Amino acid sequence: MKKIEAIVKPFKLEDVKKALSEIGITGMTVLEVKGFGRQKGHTEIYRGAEYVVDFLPKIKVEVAVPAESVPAVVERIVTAAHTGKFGDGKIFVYDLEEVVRIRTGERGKEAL
Amino acid sequence: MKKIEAIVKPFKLEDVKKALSEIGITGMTVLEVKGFGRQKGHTEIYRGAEYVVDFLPKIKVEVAVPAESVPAVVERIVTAAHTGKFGDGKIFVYDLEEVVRIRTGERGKEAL
Amino acid sequence: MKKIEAIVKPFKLEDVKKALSEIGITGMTVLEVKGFGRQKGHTEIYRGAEYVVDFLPKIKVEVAVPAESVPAVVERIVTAAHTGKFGDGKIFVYDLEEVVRIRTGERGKEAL
Amino acid sequence: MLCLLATLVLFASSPTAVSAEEAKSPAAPGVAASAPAEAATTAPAPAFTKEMADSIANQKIAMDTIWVMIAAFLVFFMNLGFGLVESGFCRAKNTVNILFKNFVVFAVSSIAFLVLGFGLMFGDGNWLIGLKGLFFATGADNSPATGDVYQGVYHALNWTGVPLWAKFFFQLVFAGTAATIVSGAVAERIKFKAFVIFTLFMVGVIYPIGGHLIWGGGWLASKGFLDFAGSTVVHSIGGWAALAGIIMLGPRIGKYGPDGKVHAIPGHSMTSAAIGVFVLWFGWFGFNPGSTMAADGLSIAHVATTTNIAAAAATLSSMITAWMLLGKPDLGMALNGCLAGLVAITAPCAFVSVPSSLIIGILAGIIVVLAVFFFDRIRIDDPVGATAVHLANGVFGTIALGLFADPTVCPAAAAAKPGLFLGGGMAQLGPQILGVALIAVVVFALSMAFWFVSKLLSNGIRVSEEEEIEGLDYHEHGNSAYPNFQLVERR
Amino acid sequence: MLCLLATLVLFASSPTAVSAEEAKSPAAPGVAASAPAEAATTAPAPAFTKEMADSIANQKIAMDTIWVMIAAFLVFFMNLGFGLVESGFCRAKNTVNILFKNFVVFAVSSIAFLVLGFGLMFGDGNWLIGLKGLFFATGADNSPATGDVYQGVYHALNWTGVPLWAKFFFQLVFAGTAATIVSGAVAERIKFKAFVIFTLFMVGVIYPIGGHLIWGGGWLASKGFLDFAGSTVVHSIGGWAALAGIIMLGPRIGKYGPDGKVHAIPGHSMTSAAIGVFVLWFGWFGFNPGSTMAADGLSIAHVATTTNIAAAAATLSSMITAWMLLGKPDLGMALNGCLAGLVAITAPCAFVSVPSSLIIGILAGIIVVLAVFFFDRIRIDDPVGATAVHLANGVFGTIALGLFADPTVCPAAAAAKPGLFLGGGMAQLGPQILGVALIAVVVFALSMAFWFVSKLLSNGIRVSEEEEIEGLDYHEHGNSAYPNFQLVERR
Amino acid sequence: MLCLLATLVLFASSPTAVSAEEAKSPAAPGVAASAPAEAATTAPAPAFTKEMADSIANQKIAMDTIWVMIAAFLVFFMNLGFGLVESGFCRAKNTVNILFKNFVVFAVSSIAFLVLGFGLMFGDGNWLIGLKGLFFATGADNSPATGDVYQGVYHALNWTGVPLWAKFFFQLVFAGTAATIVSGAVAERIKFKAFVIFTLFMVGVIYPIGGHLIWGGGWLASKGFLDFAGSTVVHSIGGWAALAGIIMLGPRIGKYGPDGKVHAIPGHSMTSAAIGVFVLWFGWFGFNPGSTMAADGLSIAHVATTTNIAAAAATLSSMITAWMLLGKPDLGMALNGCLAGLVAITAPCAFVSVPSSLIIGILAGIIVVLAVFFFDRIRIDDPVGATAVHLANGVFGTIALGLFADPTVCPAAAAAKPGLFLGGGMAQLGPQILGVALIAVVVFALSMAFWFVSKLLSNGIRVSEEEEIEGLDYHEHGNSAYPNFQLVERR
Ligand SMILES: Nc1ncnc2c1ncn2[C@@H]1O[C@H](COP(=O)(O)OP(=O)(O)O)[C@@H](O)[C@H]1O
Ligand SMILES: Nc1ncnc2c1ncn2[C@@H]1O[C@H](COP(=O)(O)OP(=O)(O)O)[C@@H](O)[C@H]1O
Ligand SMILES: Nc1ncnc2c1ncn2[C@@H]1O[C@H](COP(=O)(O)OP(=O)(O)O)[C@@H](O)[C@H]1O
Repeated sequence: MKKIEAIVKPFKLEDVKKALSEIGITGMTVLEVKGFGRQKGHTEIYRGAEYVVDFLPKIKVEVAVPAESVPAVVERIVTAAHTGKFGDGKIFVYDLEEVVRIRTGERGKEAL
Repeated sequence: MKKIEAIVKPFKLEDVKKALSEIGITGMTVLEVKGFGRQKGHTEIYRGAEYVVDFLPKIKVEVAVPAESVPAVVERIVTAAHTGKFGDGKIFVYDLEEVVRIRTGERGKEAL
Repeated sequence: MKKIEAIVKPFKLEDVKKALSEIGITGMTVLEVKGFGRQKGHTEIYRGAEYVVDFLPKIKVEVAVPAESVPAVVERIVTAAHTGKFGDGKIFVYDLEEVVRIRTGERGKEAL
Repeated sequence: MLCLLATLVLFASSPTAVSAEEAKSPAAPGVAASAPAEAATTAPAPAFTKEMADSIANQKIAMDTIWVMIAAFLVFFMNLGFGLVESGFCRAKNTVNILFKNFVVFAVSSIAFLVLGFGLMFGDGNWLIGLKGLFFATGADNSPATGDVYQGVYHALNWTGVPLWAKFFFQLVFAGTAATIVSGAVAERIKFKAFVIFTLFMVGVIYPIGGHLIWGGGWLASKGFLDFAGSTVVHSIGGWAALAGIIMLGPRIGKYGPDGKVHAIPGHSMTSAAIGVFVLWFGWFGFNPGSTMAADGLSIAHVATTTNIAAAAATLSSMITAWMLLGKPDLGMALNGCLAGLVAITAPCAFVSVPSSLIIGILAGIIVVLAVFFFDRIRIDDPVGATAVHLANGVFGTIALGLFADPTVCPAAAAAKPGLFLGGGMAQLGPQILGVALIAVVVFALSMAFWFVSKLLSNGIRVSEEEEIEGLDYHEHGNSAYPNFQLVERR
Repeated sequence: MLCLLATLVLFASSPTAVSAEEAKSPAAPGVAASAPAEAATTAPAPAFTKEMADSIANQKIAMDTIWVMIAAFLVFFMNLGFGLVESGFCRAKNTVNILFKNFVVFAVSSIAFLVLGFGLMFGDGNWLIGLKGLFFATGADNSPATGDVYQGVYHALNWTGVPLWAKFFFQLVFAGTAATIVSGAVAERIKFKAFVIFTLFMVGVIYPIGGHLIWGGGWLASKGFLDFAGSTVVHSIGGWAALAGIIMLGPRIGKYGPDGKVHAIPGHSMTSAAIGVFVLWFGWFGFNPGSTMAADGLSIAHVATTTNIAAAAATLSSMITAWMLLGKPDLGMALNGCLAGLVAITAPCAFVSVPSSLIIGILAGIIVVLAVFFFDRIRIDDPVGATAVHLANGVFGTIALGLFADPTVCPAAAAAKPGLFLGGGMAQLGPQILGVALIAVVVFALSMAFWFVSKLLSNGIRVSEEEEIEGLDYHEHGNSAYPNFQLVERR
Repeated sequence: MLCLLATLVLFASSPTAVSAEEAKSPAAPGVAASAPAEAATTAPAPAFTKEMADSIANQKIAMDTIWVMIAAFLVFFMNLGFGLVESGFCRAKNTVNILFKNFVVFAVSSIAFLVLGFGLMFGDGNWLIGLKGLFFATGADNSPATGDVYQGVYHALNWTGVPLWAKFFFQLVFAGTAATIVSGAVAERIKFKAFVIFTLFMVGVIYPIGGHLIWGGGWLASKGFLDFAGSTVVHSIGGWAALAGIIMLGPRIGKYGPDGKVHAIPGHSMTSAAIGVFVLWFGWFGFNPGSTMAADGLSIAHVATTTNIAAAAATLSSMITAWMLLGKPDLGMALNGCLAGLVAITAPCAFVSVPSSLIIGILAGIIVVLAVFFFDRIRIDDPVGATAVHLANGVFGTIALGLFADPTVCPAAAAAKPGLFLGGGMAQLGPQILGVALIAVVVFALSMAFWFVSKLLSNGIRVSEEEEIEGLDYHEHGNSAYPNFQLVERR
């Protein structure tokens, strides 16, 4: 099994969720994160002084999937989250050794 | 070494922490996340319009442990976080290549 | 490629970011987390009753890098985040199988 | 300006104009009608007389009325204060619920007091309840006539020269306060519907009965019991009802460990709580000085000062007490302390000197801290400290009147007998103790009865465990207070 | 006290002193100058006369003025209420923008109303606009003289005996309210600059024209149209302007699905919204009772009571209506409901009985819920419900006056003819309907014209899609409201 | 109403009744006792006389008192405003600390001003301090008697006809304001205990000395220095004390880079800050118009208008100035701008025309922006802009009085000499400059001395680096303001 992490722009979350649902992904976990990268931060003003906000709000979507689904999932996410502008984000793929469903105690693919 | 991630219901965090302490786990990192899965979201009402909240609050507990502790840790978490209802959450196990303790520079199991 | 996760004290984030920039790391993702470990929590008071806060605010920095950069990155983070007191945090290194840049579709090291 | 001056010179020359005004005014007293006629013989010039005479004649009524109304607006504003103290002291997941309760409590109070409560409290009746002019405040009434000139069914309020609707409105905002006290004590676990129905009963029945006994010409009034602005009428009544509610509901999940340990359940916003207390302190300047129900300058200034000094002293004494006991100054406790001082001075504010108010404030601040500890020890789970603030200090303030009363401090103080510490013995203290005891029995019994019957008739008055854990906002209202914020809630 | 008493006895003995006062006062009426001289013959003692006489002569003016000013302060405070209701009902990412708009709207209003608005509205003129004393409220004026004694260019306000600046200030806070209503309706997408310029036009032109027609002695005034405190003048005018703005801007991104589905976009803080409504309710006690513009005790008490009962009834009826339709009690709807009741009672508050106000409140609460649904169905995206509250209920309240008016309920009611339900037929209802229609046409047309021209002359009045998604706070102000909080924003 | 009319006719017939009232009132002036006796010969009818006569006699006192008290309540409410502006402009981790400071500052002020401050400020004494009636405001006093009839030790307040406690309370809320100004400037790094002790000294000593010089009959009063409502007495004094505190504490960690770069440290809630400024603006309608200390309608209306126009103009001018300098409209700056306008108009509000107030406001808004930049450049780290607002504009407003004063604008303006721009040369401007300079020296010196001694006697007045980084809420109070919210704090 693999774990796929996608860092995406916040307003793309709904699209990503929908895209994944369409290929039968029924579970995922989502986190609020801040990203730093090529997309430049911006300058904010506060009572006359400027300051740079270089960590931008992003969403991290985590999905555990059977190894064979990886290409489809990646492709789906790329399509859904794409805008073509800096900061669209990244997808990371890791190996996932074991999964357990707490409710049932099921393990492995059963538990996904 | 392995890294264990458990997605659990928020009010189960205290129990999980206690269960792990009992088997000598002295460190962990906790994150607020939102989960999407079999547990259905709910409908909220706002000034007359309904909307579906399908990401539910969950807690992610991350624990790095020596490989041999994995079964015990998993078992403990399952027991502590179990309610039997949809949404109890999942446990994921990953391989962890290296650990460094920043304070001392210790590495590997020493650093856990 | 490897993914490095560092749990650091919140006020050290700026230093860590700077240290990494200096060795050419141009991207990272940051999360608010709560840590539990050797650093003791503290007691708070609320309308006459005391309660223990044992999860302390920490920052998790995630950086995906080519395998060969790992030692330099780890060393940099250790230096930047070090105070010598309990709770300085930990660095975890994982294997990272694949990276995709959503904007361009680039993969692997290109995508970092 | 000149035209007013002329008014004064010529005011008596146009009795017919005056009669015209009399005809227009729905509540003009007919008794003194001959006076202007007599006076008419001395003043020569006829012009402008009607309006001028009216204007002068109306001045006292007008001034009393605008004072009473402005004071009432300030008291109304205390609803915001209670809403914020209570929601600030509760968790984010119950914020909508608590705000909603505080909001609806005044709406329900307004209707309930109009329909029944006012009549039951102030209508002429027997020692326990009003019997005349019961519904919709529509009894016969010739306010703003006062004293013997007053002809109507609300004799208990014939001492204040303001129109009936001013009396009603001023009393209404007090009734609303008594009801809102309960809201905080039962927070985070009571069913919304049960609370709404309780409010109806509270403002329609319990409060008017307690109030009739004291302010409505009932038994305690006849015994010489005094309560200037409501330490007992408003705060103790609210406090006893709250205590009954807490007992019937039981503590929140997680508040007391199986080992009896007290777990703090921190509120979600000290900003809300602090705003709330400032608003309450502000509103109290309507509550206490407004209870003169007349633009009596000396009394108003005196009462405002005693009120403020007691609040300030209690803030400091509670802060210091908690600091000594806990090692650090605790804002939550100081906020409760401030309110404690305000509650305690509410009964005696017009009857005690400024130095006495300082002492009362200091004691109130100490009492509230000890009361918070005490109630927690006996497992009375009161999320906002309503019992420690309103009940304990409502009782204390009422007794303090009997200790410190000095009939000479301001015009409004004349009604009191000297207190124990001023050499009056039990003359005033006796009735005060009697009143505290009687109100305790009556209100606590009525409240327990209500909760008991409610429990029987409905599906229970407490939300389910799941609802309590996940929050009343979602379960009772399908709503969340802060949807754009990442919340951290574990209990 | 005694010296005042002496004052009264001796007041007339020092006409020269009075003249001195007259010289000092910039607005002393010269008309009644002979009266004190005549009076001077009767009173003997000379001491203390000047100050005492002045003091007594000033009392009515003083009392009227302090009442009007305090009421105006309360109305001013409503700016906070609007700011919080609107920001609470919008998302965290637009909070700075909305608060800023609400803040600047009153600043701009103050200047615009001083420079032009007041003169246009109240200056003597034709049926549509004022023409005299247009700029800086500097026309000839001998306020606080009233009635026939009044000599100046603001005759429409000669019925109230307060100084000109009191009139100006009281009217200013009303003008500010009308402008602020628009703010919420166009929130989360309008350009800051476009809104600021609109406010200038609104307070400098649209509101004064509408207001002149009704309160400034214009055409509707002459037809017998009545609006005690501004259901139409303030709320409908604001509402029509808001509607025009919404239409020209279009709905927010994501509000309506391609399938026509309505998506709720929850506001970021029900705490803010609830504080806001409490503050508005509080401020309304200046808005309605203050519109007596005189310390008329009977009317003030009556108006405060009808205002409060309508608000309470509407809160409950909207809560119940929404509960029945949606299955749960919805705080947001009840908050809108409360405001709806307040808006609806604003025109009739002085003209209807307390029971009538109860009925008006109940209806307002139902109307607002249906109006929210209705506007959403026709894709009028109003983030805070300004149209449902101010427009729908401003119209309803104005009509309700024609239905329930009873000239005997309080002194201020004498101006009304009996309403339809009190057997008056169309006597009062007719003008009310006329007024509603005329104001609708005039204000809607002027507003549409403004927005249309703005769009043409500028780069558009709406922010870009990217700016709307990422938030106006960052894009318009380079700022964020809650930088220490982890926000959760997906739309 | 009729009974009041009769009162007027018959008021003089019952001198004994009047004497009874005199006996009851603790402050009845004995001087004019013969007047009623003389008057008694003319009026025949005996009925109702006592109450009626009293009622009329009390009217001016009553009206003045209710005005002064209501104004004082509004000023009291400014504590909430300061608390929210300051906490909103600071970080979430210090919220409890700042709210607590703002809360306790008024409690401490109340006690310190009662015990000593009032006597030191208003007691009869020498050019620098009061010496009579020092403690507990218990000097001899027959208020509300005024002028020559006044007999007591607080002669400096003998011009206002309100009871002593009204004078005390009104002056107390001003004293509290001066103290609270310091709170924001020293925020996020001062030890709680050090601040509490400073407040005692500020309200017990510094403020009364400065105040005695100006309002207490001291040296500056005798030089013709004028300050209607306290641009200098309250705001500059607070501002100088704040400046001293900032200098002694040094900047917050991270505010200035090693390279001298200014790093913004954004406050945690623009909602809090905006509520705060609205509340302050609202409260200022007590602060300035209330400083008439009498129900002087013309002056009140005038002062409220100048106050409002200055605030509005400064809001806009600061917004525009910052917009031009920074490229975007900055809410924080506009909020400071609004306060700057209010501070600047505080001294001249009763002495300048409405158009002058517009100019003063515009200048204040520009000054505050430049002052914020200036203080940051010289590394005066003032988290909330207290020095730019209260010090810079307190000074400016005091000077502006000397520039724009026009003795004819309203009755209260008569005390002024014409300003420089009105052809008065240095007549008024001279004393103003003198006053600004003297107060600067006295207050700055006393404050520096206090901080210096504090530092020596205690463990320092600043928290440790660790405490500052982790937040004062946890370290000073063991508490957190928002436990249910995920915070993002990096400094
Ligand atoms: N090396 C990295 N490790 C971890 N996260 C990264 C890395 N590089 C980028 N990211 C994440 O991806 C987001 C987008 O990256 P960015 O460089 O801004 O744009 P793009 O992906 O379009 O080139 C960043 O905000 C950050 O959260
Ligand atoms: N494939 C997945 N990848 C990542 N997280 C998942 C996945 N499936 C479920 N989760 C997480 O586990 C939580 C519980 O899953 P859910 O399907 O609702 O209940 P259950 O685990 O009881 O079947 C979800 O809220 C989500 O956070
Ligand atoms: N076994 C672990 N698994 C995951 N996170 C850990 C583990 N141990 C420590 N941490 C994280 O590292 C942080 C610092 O650890 P701690 O034991 O307090 O101090 P130190 O690293 O200096 O020994 C903790 O707050 C926690 O977030």
